[in-house]
Amino acid sequence: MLEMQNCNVFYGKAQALHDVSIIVGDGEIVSLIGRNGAGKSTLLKAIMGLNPIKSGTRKFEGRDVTNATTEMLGRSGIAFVPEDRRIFATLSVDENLRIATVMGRKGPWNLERVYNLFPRLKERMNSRGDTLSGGEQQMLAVGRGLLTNPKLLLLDEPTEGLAPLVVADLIKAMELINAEGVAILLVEQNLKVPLKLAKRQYLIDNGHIRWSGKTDELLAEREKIEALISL
Amino acid sequence: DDPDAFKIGAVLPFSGPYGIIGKGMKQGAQLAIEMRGGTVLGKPVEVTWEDSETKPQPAVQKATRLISSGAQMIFGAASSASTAALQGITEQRKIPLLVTISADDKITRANGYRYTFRTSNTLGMEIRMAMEYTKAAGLKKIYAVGADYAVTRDGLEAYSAAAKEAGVEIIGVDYAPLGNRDYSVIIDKIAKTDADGVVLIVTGSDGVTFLKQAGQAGLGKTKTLFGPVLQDEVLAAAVGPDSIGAASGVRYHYSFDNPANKAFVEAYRAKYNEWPDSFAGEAFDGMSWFLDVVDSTNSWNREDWIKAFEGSVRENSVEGRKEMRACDHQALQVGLWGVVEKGEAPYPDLKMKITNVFQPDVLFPECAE
Amino acid sequence: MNAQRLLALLVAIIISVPLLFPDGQSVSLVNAILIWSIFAIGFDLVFGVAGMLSFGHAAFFGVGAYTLSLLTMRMGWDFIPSLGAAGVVGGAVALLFSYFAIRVSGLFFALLTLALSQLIYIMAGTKLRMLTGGVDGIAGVPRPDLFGIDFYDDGNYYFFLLALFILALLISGLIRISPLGQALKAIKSNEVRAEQIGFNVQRLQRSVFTISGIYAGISGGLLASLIFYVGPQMLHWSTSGDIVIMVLLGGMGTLFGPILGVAIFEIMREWLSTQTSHWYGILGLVFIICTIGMPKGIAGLVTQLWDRITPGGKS
Amino acid sequence: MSGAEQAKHVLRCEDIEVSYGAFKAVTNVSYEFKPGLLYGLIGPNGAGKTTLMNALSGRAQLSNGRVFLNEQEITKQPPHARTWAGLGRSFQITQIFSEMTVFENLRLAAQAHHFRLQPFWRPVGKFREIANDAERVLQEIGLESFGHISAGSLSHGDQRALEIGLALLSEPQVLLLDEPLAGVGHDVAEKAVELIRRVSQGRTVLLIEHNMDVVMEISDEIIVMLAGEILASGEAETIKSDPRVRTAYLGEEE
Amino acid sequence: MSTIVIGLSMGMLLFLLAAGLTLIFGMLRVINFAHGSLYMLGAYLAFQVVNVTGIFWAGLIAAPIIAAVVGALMERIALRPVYNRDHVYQLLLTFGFILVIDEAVRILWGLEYKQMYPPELLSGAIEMFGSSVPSYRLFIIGFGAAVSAALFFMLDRSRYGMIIRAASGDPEMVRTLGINVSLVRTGVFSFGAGLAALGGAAAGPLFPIELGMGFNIIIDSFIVVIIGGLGNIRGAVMAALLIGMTRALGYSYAPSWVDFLTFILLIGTLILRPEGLFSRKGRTA
Ligand SMILES: Nc1ncnc2c1ncn2[C@@H]1O[C@H](COP(=O)(O)OP(=O)(O)OP(=O)(O)O)[C@@H](O)[C@H]1O
Ligand SMILES: Nc1ncnc2c1ncn2[C@@H]1O[C@H](COP(=O)(O)OP(=O)(O)OP(=O)(O)O)[C@@H](O)[C@H]1O
Ligand SMILES: [Mg+2]
Ligand SMILES: [Mg+2]
Repeated sequence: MLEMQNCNVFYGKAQALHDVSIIVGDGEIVSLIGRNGAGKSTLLKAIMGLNPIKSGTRKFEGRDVTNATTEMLGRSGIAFVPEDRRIFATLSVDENLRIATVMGRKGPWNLERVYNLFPRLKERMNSRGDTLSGGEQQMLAVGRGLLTNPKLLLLDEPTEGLAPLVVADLIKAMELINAEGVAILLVEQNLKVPLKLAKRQYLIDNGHIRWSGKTDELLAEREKIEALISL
Repeated sequence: DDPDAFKIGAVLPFSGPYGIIGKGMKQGAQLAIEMRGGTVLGKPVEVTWEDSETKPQPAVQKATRLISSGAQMIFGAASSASTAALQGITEQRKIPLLVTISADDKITRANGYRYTFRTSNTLGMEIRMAMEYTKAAGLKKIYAVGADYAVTRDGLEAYSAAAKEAGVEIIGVDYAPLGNRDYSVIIDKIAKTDADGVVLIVTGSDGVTFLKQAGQAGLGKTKTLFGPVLQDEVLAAAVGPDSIGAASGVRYHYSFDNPANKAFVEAYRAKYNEWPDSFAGEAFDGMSWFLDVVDSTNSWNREDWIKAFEGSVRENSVEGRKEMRACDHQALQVGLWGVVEKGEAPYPDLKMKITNVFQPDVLFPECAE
Repeated sequence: MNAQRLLALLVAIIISVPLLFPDGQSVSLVNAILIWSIFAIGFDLVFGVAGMLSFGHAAFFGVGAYTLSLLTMRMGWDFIPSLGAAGVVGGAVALLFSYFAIRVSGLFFALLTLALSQLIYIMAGTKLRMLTGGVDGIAGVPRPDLFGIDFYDDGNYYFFLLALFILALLISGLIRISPLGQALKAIKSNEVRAEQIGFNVQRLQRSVFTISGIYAGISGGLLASLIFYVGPQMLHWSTSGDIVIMVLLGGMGTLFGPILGVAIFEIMREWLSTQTSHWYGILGLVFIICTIGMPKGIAGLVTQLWDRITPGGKS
Repeated sequence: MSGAEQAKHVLRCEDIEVSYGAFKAVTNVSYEFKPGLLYGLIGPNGAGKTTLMNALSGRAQLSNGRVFLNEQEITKQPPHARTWAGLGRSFQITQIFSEMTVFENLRLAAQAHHFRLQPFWRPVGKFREIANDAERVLQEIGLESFGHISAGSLSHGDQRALEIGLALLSEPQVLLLDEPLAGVGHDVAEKAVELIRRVSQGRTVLLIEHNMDVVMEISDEIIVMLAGEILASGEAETIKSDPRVRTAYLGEEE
Repeated sequence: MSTIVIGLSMGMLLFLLAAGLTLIFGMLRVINFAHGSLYMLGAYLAFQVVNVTGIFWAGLIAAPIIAAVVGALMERIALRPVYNRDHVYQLLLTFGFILVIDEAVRILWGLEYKQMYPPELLSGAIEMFGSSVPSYRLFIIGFGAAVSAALFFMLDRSRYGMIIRAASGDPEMVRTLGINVSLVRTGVFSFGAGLAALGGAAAGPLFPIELGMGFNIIIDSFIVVIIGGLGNIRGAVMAALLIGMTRALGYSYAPSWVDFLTFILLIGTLILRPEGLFSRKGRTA
């Protein structure tokens, strides 16, 4: 589904990603873990075309899309849920969701289903985006991502600020959408979630991929790996 | 102390919306110099043109520069504010300032500015013309509209006082902000009165706006619209046919019948292929006069020029006889009054017809503070 | 630090031109630059440091000019106390404005200050004409009369202005690195956080607005005496616009940038306008190109170039 | 109020109500916070936790009710005055000075705390205590190697750490922390919990957090909000077993 | 009574002047100081087209179209590189536009005033409440109402409006949804420029067409936009009518205080409703 190869990304002169390669297979949930400032968000943004890739390639569904713009990637089926939520402040909750459907990709997600997943959003339907509480904004960001009916979902700390009950619902929802064939690349600080959901893990530190492998292997080798990336 | 050229510093608006004034004045003054062979006191005349931007600060700054590079006189400034600012510096540096357009009465006041000379009209004389016209046209009830600033307020007050004396009734007065954008409410108000005349003490675009909007409401059909500086051919063209019948003081007009004017108009048309507007005519007249005076002194001492200019009489100006009053350096002259009418080629589509010529004795009061 | 010194050097060169070429032309130009620079330095405290876009500074500038003119011409005050009064009145009007305007922020602040200053403009031009001379203003504003020096000579007046300019620059430099300056930067960056760590946002904003009003009042008084004239044009919002443009052109938020902006603006006005009557259009093109090509104004460009030619040095 | 009662609580709110249009984000909340205790504030998303904190710190307008700090009414006081009176806070949605370096961020907070009217002719760099305090907190939040980096280019988690640092520097008597651990990495989180525990010594802390392990572990008392009102409050064990809390917030398995 | 009709027409005219500004302001967060110049350009273009074709309506349609092309070019060439910068730099940029456009108009059309008249159909006046109200004024009322309704539906009710509003806050995020933001931006700016020119063309028969005509309307337009709330079409209409009425009443009782009143109205509004009369505020923490 997605294949990033030897990607190098810079902020000004500072290099944030070094020769990073990762693969997300069809219908797979993969997670990316690492400590603060390791480069996780940078990588997600690079995949989405929000950070320019200085060298390296990006392939999506077998096609080379290294030079594709963000909107082309969005249209071809990648959705991005950013860590800082980035709700459209002046749009209502409902509009924040509907705008994701403008490009009209077909799929199982529609407004109703998102409202069912997050009933709280339905209650706040007509409120402006920037009046929501932190957790409500997080739900909205996830809902907006889902509504584009993506083939690949990039989730950057989607459970941040969510109440435990909602987290549980979200995990169930992720399992479900994965079952519907959507691949997920997940970044999480709360390690319980990726360890539960993802079959494969990438460990990133200081802009380098230090380790990758199955979740069971990670659990087995935990100590060694913790030393490696000082988790 | 014989410099190799007679240097004139001209500070006029060239950029922005007032560029049209600068253009006319430049063309008129250039022709004045050309028609005298380009020399004065036996030396070539050299003019440096500077853009005043119609703002006081650049005007003064540029005048300062011109003076320090040897200008013998300063010519210009269009807006009264810039002229007032230039008067400060020319008095300071003892350099003659020739004014041919600003009309504010304060520019030439008794025992005021020693180095300033104005050869053109004052607003005061134009207001008096408007009063004379009111009487001549037999208007009995007048509605007055003025721009809300000092000069026009004073003018309108003077007009009202004169009206009282002449038995003309002022049935309403409105002051609208300068640069006003919409007169429709005032026009509507006036239409509902039984005034037979509307005096408009506004200038430039304000007059255009009023006449355009009055035309659409049909105000001109029942009331005579007139004002001291309401219309000239440039402004009439901006209003269009609705300006026909509007009466106004005229600073200068190419149709004025005298040999000097005929010669000027001919030369002007030959050179620029257009009719001289009032900016050009007044600039031509002032510049010619001033240089003639300088020549007559045969001296490079500026004080001599000042003395010679005071009381100088010019019998053959393009507007007839002019006399530079010694007490306030204001040129006494006739006043022209005209009405907008349809023109035929070679004249513009809308032209001013001179209907009255008022004599200086009714237009200029005694020289007083 | 190096680039900073380079900028200081540039400024020093510009303002010392009259010392090197003491002819009347450059002196009058530099005098205007010095006066507008005082205005710009003060304005940037509000605009560049505190991040408040004011479109009302023309009011303080003009009110200062009128104060000086009226006190010297009508009340017979000496020049120096009148100049002081110009500063005080400029500051007082600024303080008064701030009570209305600081309640709102961003563009609303810009528009509110503009509206307040336009009120003063309208008053000065029409309703207060007995005092202000209306639209035609007041001509004949005097210059100082000190130590028997003839300040009507631009060359001598230059030294008077230079002294005030240096003083203004020093004070502004101190304010920038002082606790007050730092607090203002914090407010500009994040008002919510600044308030929460305990800065009295409104009071700090009011203080800097008043200080910059004093700068504006003094420079307005000086300009009136430079051109012997004061008129309502100085109060018009386009004067506020001019100062914003100059500061942006030079580099907002820097100590020397605004001065460079003023210098470039005035030099262009003097030089370009003698070259062509289409100079407004060319100036416009220059502004457009500067905005696109110089994200941080002239000061930013100089710093950037300096850093490039001296790769070792840190800025 | 008698002297004996005064010592019992530092912060007290009475019948607080915050409404936005017809919507009441907080209603009917009265609570007394005792000195030296750590309070955990939990509740579903949108329950009004942050709004309550806003009401206490002066960021939200009260449509009803009063707030007292040390028995002084502070209901009408603006946020900065409350900070001076000893009420500091962190924000759920990060509020830092993005254009400034991390060190400058902290120095500003220290500056605001130390001097209210510093002489303006002395460069701020010359005040020793300010720099020392900033330096100390920089270490505490583990950003010592980022001191000269502009705060806006920190990663999300590091920004969250800075957010805590800024709140700490005002050395408040009452510290309000709004989800300080959200987004903070696993390793740092442990340190941060330690930090919170340490700073809570001798002061009152109100902590909003969705990480139940942490809340249950370090809180002396837990307050549960639901739909703008206080649903329950008490010790961790009682709260955990409260069925209303389980259905509304915690969920069944734990 | 006729004062009310005139006030209505003044208000609608103000709205037409300000519509393009509020669009660009609200949607792109761009402070377009060159709005007045585009307005002037519109008037000159309309004059030119009417002069050649002799048909008023041709001018009213062609001027906005040409100005929209100019606007698109301005956006592509100059505005695009500065979106990510502090908004105040747009002041310098659009101030540059003012000078360039004004100069271009001066070169193309010279210094003289130009004129335009209402079309034959609308050149008369209609007797109404004892006054004769020019038919063109009545047309302005209807036309303004139509434009405002169209804009309202476009911005507040259609998906384009939603996208535009979203992009004004966070263009990158809109991009991730697969939407081409730069196209949207060019479209909005160009549309706003066209609206400015439409205002100019519609105002042509009422005011002198001259260099500098744009300068005078800028402040008026800003007042409408701010009182109405940034980018709020309904608010802009209300604000324009409010100012129009205030002015009309002012002219009938105390004309010399009209400007004063307008600013007092503005200051009062901003003090009572700091974010404009018709806008809502988000939370800060
Ligand atoms: N300025 C405002 N305007 C309108 N509604 C608001 C405003 N601020 C908050 N609200 C609403 O009040 C409710 C409570 O918000 P609050 O931020 O206090 O929730 P919270 O308990 O902190 O939730 P979370 O755990 O998600 O942070 C939310 O539904 C929110 O939408
Ligand atoms: N806009 C930026 N400019 C400069 N440097 C940046 C920028 N954004 C991130 N960085 C730097 O890049 C590195 C990686 O940051 P990134 O946001 O990818 O971390 P992360 O792994 O997502 O961390 P977190 O868990 O805290 O979100 C960090 O050192 C950070 O300081
Ligand atoms: Mg991250
Ligand atoms: Mg919250």
